[in-house]
Amino acid sequence: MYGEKAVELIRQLHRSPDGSLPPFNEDGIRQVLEEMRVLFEQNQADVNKTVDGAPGLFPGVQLRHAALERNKRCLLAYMFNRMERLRAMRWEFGSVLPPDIKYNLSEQEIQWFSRYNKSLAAYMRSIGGPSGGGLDLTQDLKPPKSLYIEVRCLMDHGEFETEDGTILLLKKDSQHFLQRSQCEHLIRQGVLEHIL
Amino acid sequence: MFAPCVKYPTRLRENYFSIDDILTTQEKVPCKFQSSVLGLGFLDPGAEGTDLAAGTAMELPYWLARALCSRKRRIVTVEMPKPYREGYRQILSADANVVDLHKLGPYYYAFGIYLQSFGQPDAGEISNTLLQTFSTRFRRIMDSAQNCLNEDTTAVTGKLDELERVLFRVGQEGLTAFHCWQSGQSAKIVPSTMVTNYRKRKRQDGD
Amino acid sequence: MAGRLKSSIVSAFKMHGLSLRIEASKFLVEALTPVNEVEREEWLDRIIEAVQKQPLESSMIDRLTLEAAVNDCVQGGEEDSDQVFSVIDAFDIPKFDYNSERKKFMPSTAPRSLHGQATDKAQLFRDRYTVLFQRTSRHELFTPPVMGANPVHQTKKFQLRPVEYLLGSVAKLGEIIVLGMVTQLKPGSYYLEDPTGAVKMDLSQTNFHNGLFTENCFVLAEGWYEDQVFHVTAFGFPPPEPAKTTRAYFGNINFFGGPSATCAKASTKLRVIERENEDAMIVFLSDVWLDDSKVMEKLRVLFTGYSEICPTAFVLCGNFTSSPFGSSHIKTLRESFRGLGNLIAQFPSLVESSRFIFVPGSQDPGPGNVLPRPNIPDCVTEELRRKVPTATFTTNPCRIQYCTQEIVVFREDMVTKMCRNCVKFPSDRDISTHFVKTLASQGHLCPLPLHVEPVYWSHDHALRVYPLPDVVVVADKFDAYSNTHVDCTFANPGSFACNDAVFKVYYPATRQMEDSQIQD
Amino acid sequence: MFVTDIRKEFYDKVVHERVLVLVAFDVDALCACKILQYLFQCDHVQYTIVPITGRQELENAFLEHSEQVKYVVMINCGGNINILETLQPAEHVIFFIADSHRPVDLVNVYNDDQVKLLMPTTDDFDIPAYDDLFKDDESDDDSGNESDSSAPSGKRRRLDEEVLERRRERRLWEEKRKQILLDYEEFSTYGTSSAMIMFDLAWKMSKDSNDLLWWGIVGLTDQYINNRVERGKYMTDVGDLHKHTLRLNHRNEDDDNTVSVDCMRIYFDEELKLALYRHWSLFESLKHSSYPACKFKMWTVKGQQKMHEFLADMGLPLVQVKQKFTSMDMGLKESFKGLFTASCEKYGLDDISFGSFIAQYGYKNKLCAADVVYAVNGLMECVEAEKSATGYFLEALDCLSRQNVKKLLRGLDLAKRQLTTIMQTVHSFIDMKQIISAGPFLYAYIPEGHPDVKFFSRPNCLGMLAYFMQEAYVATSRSRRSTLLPMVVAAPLNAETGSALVIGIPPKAEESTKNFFGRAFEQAAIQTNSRTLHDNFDTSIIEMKSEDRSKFFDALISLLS
Amino acid sequence: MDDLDIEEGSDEEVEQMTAAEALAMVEKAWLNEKFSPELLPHKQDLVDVMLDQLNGMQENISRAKKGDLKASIHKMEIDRIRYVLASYLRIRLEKIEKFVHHLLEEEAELGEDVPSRMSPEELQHAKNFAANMETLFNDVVLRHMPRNLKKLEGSKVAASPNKDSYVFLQVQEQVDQVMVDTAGDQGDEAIDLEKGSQHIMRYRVVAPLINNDAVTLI
Repeated sequence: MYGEKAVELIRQLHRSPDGSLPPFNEDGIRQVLEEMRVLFEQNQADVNKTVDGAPGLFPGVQLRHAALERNKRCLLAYMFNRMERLRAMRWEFGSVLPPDIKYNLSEQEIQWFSRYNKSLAAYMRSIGGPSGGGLDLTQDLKPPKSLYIEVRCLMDHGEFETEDGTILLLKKDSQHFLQRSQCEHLIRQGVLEHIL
Repeated sequence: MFAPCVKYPTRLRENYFSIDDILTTQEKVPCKFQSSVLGLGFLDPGAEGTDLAAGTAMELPYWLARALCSRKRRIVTVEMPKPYREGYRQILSADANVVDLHKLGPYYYAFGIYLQSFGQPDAGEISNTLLQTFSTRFRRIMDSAQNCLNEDTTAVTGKLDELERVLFRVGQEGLTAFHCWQSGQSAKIVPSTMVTNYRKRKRQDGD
Repeated sequence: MAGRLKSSIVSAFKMHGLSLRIEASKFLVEALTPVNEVEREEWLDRIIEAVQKQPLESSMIDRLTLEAAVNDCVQGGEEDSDQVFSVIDAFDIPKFDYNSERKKFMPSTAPRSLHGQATDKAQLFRDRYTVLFQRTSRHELFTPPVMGANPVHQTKKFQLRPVEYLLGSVAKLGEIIVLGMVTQLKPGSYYLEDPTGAVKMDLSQTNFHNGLFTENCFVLAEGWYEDQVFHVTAFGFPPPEPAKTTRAYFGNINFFGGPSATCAKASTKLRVIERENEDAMIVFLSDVWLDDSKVMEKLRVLFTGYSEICPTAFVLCGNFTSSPFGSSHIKTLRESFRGLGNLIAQFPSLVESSRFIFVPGSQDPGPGNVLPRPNIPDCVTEELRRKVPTATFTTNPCRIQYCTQEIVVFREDMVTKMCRNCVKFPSDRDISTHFVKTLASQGHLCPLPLHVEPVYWSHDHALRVYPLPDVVVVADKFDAYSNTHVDCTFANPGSFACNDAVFKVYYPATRQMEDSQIQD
Repeated sequence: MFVTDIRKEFYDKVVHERVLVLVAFDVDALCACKILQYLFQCDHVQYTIVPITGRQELENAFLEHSEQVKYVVMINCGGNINILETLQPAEHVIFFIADSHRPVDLVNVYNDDQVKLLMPTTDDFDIPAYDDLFKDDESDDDSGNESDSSAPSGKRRRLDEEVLERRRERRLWEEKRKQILLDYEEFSTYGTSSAMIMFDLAWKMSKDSNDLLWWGIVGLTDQYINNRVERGKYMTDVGDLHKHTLRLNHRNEDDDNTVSVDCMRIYFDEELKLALYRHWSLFESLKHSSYPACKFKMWTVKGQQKMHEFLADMGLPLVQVKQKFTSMDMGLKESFKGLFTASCEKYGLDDISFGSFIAQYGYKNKLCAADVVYAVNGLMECVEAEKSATGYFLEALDCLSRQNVKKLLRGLDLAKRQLTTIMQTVHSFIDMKQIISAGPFLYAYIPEGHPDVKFFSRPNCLGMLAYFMQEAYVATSRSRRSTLLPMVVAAPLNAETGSALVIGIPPKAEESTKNFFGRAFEQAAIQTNSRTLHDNFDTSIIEMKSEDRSKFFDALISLLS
Repeated sequence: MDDLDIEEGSDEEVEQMTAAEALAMVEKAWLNEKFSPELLPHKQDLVDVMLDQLNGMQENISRAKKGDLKASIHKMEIDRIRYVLASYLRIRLEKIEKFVHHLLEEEAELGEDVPSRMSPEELQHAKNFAANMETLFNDVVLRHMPRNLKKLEGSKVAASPNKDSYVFLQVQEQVDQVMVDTAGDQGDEAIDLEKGSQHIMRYRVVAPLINNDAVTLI
């Protein structure tokens, strides 16, 4: 039946767990587009024939048209949902994606990502007017319970400088008592573990 | 934070990009062609000849059936799929809890609602069945969601339709959140879920 | 003060989801302190942008990455000359492997040595195959058929079969197409080989499409398979692919090599420069026998002619002596180059503003006759290089990037060699077209058996012409020609020494290849 | 120098600074660290904690973190080595050392500006007088003269009386000094638990609470369980903590069920020398605790019978004894302790019990200090591959805080496995007669190959084994002399590098914990130039190349006999 | 936190308010935003005021000597405010990106004088977002589609907030005669909202009341 290939794309996404992106299915998309091309041509032909008075072609046209719309919807949905996950990744991984995730993206998606990242940065910097210096919205995800928190280093991360200029060495299995706002993003990225 | 969830519900009208909606509308509806369709014979594996003859009966995905059967034009006529017919309706009304809804259709409710749009005579009953089935099963679902913390729930969820699964998950999340709060863990800043999952996957690939 | 600057820098990076290592932030503070408040912002933005262009492993930016980024910006400031024109040595050409499940080219991680192992040899052909296979299977002829498309509208579709599919079947198979390499496992009898196996071919009633079907070239063979033999009805080349298409698939990876991280085509800046100087030109000469007084005379005429409007570059291909070898070879060569040096030195304008690029020929001094051939030893050429600082002695083949254009230069008498190794010599005489078609569709400069034209196994990629460059110059003693095929201009300047001083001039702005000659 | 007012001279100094805390691998240190963390967190003192296994790591860690830190706290490490010499710190760096290892390095003692020792003045250090150790300037220029005279170029110079006189004096002084040092450093032993010191600090700052007290208690108990302090010293400290217990718990003495289940109650109680019996079965516990096991000679058939009749005499049916203690009959559980002690006396297990503490929080969590020690140690010295040594150190650190009961339970299981392995090893060694009396000391070598030997690659566990073995040997051997023999146990440390871990413990008879092996090992190593590594802060524990073992021990024997 | 008066007056009438009041208002705005299904009108001036506050406090602290207890209290305060602001803007951003087409259409419809729901910066980001999305779709699929399908019909794809979802609310000022349609069956009925009382209602019904601060969502 028409639209099968298109839905297959959607199923692919549906199967893959959240936060993961399956490799960008270029072939799949091309095949769907090809199907659309054919459908369209055939409809054009039939329409012309009908204009010339050939009877009974309408149902076919109707059917193909539905198929065209369907395919379009699936393709866009495929793109959109991938984009959504990509967007989420900006907030979860930060602006630099792990290489093997990046490999699964199409060139255009990579471009989209960097554009999104750019626009987001521009917005965040604009907050509070030019003098304000902006506000990083990817931080402060939880209401602060305390000013300082205890964190444990899960991997060697090298030297780390806090805003007040103190430098400390984040070495695996060392444990630190730091200002929450300083290390939140490192916790998010799994470099540090918050110890309660 | 941007994880897909039931936050900021979109209007009930179908969402163009929604994967679930697309898959729902892919469910099959038994149809019968009223007028013959030229040159599309191949769509029906059973049929020989280049055309789909009038009177051909075949299952079409909802999206197609809908396009071919509406007030204005009736290229096909539709029947209700089995799981929504009298027989199943009775089973459901007998004891909805025991039924494996997922078998009847992964999107049983959503699809059922769509089927209304054909304005079939028994549309009314169907909607009632859906309503009752849901309300009877709902309590059970929430109950089980609240009472099985970190244990294998596949047995339970296996029998649920996608909508119910979402609800179940919500219930579970609520529960775990509560436990976190109880054990004072809620204040803990956790690594982003994607990062953790990503690491997990990597480790699996590793060994 | 510095403190404020620093915090502003750090926060700016933070907004882009980046954080700086200590040395990095120190470096940037130093770099930006002299700059005044207003410009600072812009600089910061540009630098961050540049940083994100770098290949980043993590959001932690270390000093090196940052420095690289800053340099990019600075160069972005004044026209970066080194990126406008660069000569790429064959041994510096990046290698990319095709990763079939991701459907992408990935930079090769394998170490490369001159004298590779046997595995490298096998790899060499496998690489050539995979590159061609992905290209072919993407071609519309082979994309799986669309349902319901009725034959009338539908262009005929084919399905590629691996060799094992044939070997696996006992029954007769008709109407099959295989992409494979032509080999002669037993003398006289040709086989078709691909990674899955090899099958004997019967070429008796084969009709050959255009091209020079040499041994070890890759072909699309169509025919039927019966009792262990593949009866080929049609023999064709895998359809070539215009560079545009290739790039559409793989984005701006810089396959070609050279300074810039992304493919030069992507740079609008370079495109502008390219368009602006219309009279930029590159002069190609081959068989420049410096020990031949006539040649030297002609060169003088040539240089005099060009000393008014200096070309961007002269590309001089070997051999640089009329009579090869002999005990005195090196000596003569050294003197000849000295001579040439003196000659050029008489045209200060040229020395000033033209580049001289020397591509060795098969008989110029160098290790054996293996490709890629390293540049002529410095000891021979130093005097010339002293007189003409813009002289570059490079490898054969070599690559030249001018603005957005990619030019491959290869000095080898390919046509004859290919013809000699043809499975079947084409009926019509328009050899150059056949030759050009062959190279384009093989995506390789030298589709010949290794025993005919040895290649350093682990440097075979240096001979790839995929994606197709803008210009391929195959300097050959065979008659000059220039011939554009799938948006790629193939040209042969012809022998300057033998064919009374013919040569070619290329105008990048108009993409014209022009025949020239010096009458006596 | 010794700090007299720990609060003023230590805490108030660091309270607005970043502090580097170096913590050794023992339970006492962990507890001390816990208390300190709590205090620091109250006052927003930013700190960095780094686990330290030995001298080498101490140096590395300091090197790595040294820039940017001005204040370094060392817990159960660094006291008995010359810090300034080994670490070469910058002038502004100040070390605060809370270390129970003795003897304290004398340079540390007499350095006034960079090294501050956090040790109770009540401990008897018998530090030699300054003048006996360091001579003032004039002696230096004198030595200067000496060097002159010895210089060949030096013009001929009449050595008159006084010079000779001074030299003799000096020589005498030198000898005296040597002797003093020898005496001072002869024995290695332990002083007051660091955890107690930290608790004391918390109390002085009136920040003390049951949690902190509990950590103090556990720290102390660790010392006792691992034979680091004599009973006497232990009892006095216990008495100390008992006061605090009363002070902090009197409120809910009367009606404990009115207070919320979540808050913690601690009370003093006579504790039996039965390891983990509350979390095990009585039977298992009896088998695995060195004291009763050795009393009964559990590894002999007679011993088994003896124990059975002992149990019978107590009126405990075997089924009850063999099932988990928690699921024993209520009645029995109640009366158990009384019965047990009673029949213990009858069977000559007279000091089966010792004064200790029990903590209770929540409904189910009732823990005695000793068991916690076992658990924490079990976790800290876990040999499973899933985590690194430091990883388990942190696990152990976690399991001390109340919300991580789960981890503590895991610790209990690990502890059981440790004890089981120890017990089995002891039994087989006794049966096989593999504990040799090498003349001046008892000696056992744990051979390679057995999967469980990896347990003994950890110092504390090896220590427990050593004491168990010694006790068992003494119990079996007829000769009186055996009680007077110290013991040395060696176990494979790392198969790849072919290294072994060696520990020496004082004789059974010795009431004191004084241990002379540190010195002995050193000399033996030097004489035979064996490849040894004196990395552990306890000098009586060393690493060595397995090949060098035999020659090393020959030397050791001749040295000690 | 120290009471410094702040001139507030980008749009509405110039009013004096203390930092404390400002914070209170931000927190209210935050809760409303958090619980309303649709994007509420932006409170940019408030945000700006608060951010100035933060920077000011930062300054003070950096001047304060270390170990000063007041400093750490202020720091804590800063963290709290920053959290509220970040969370508030984050939620808005999330809605903006989710309903981007819908919002931009709305934007296009409303006239000059009507203030936008979004702050200029938000609007800019929204536009970028939409444009960026379109480029992606175009480059990959739309471009290659048959003529009559090349367009991305915003109206068709736009996701829009569900104003019929139910919300908890607390009444700040007495409101009488609020029309509530009880799910169709027996027509509408009017109810009075007593000050301080709490209700669960369809969002659609109370939406206007939120904008004039008559009720707050909880």
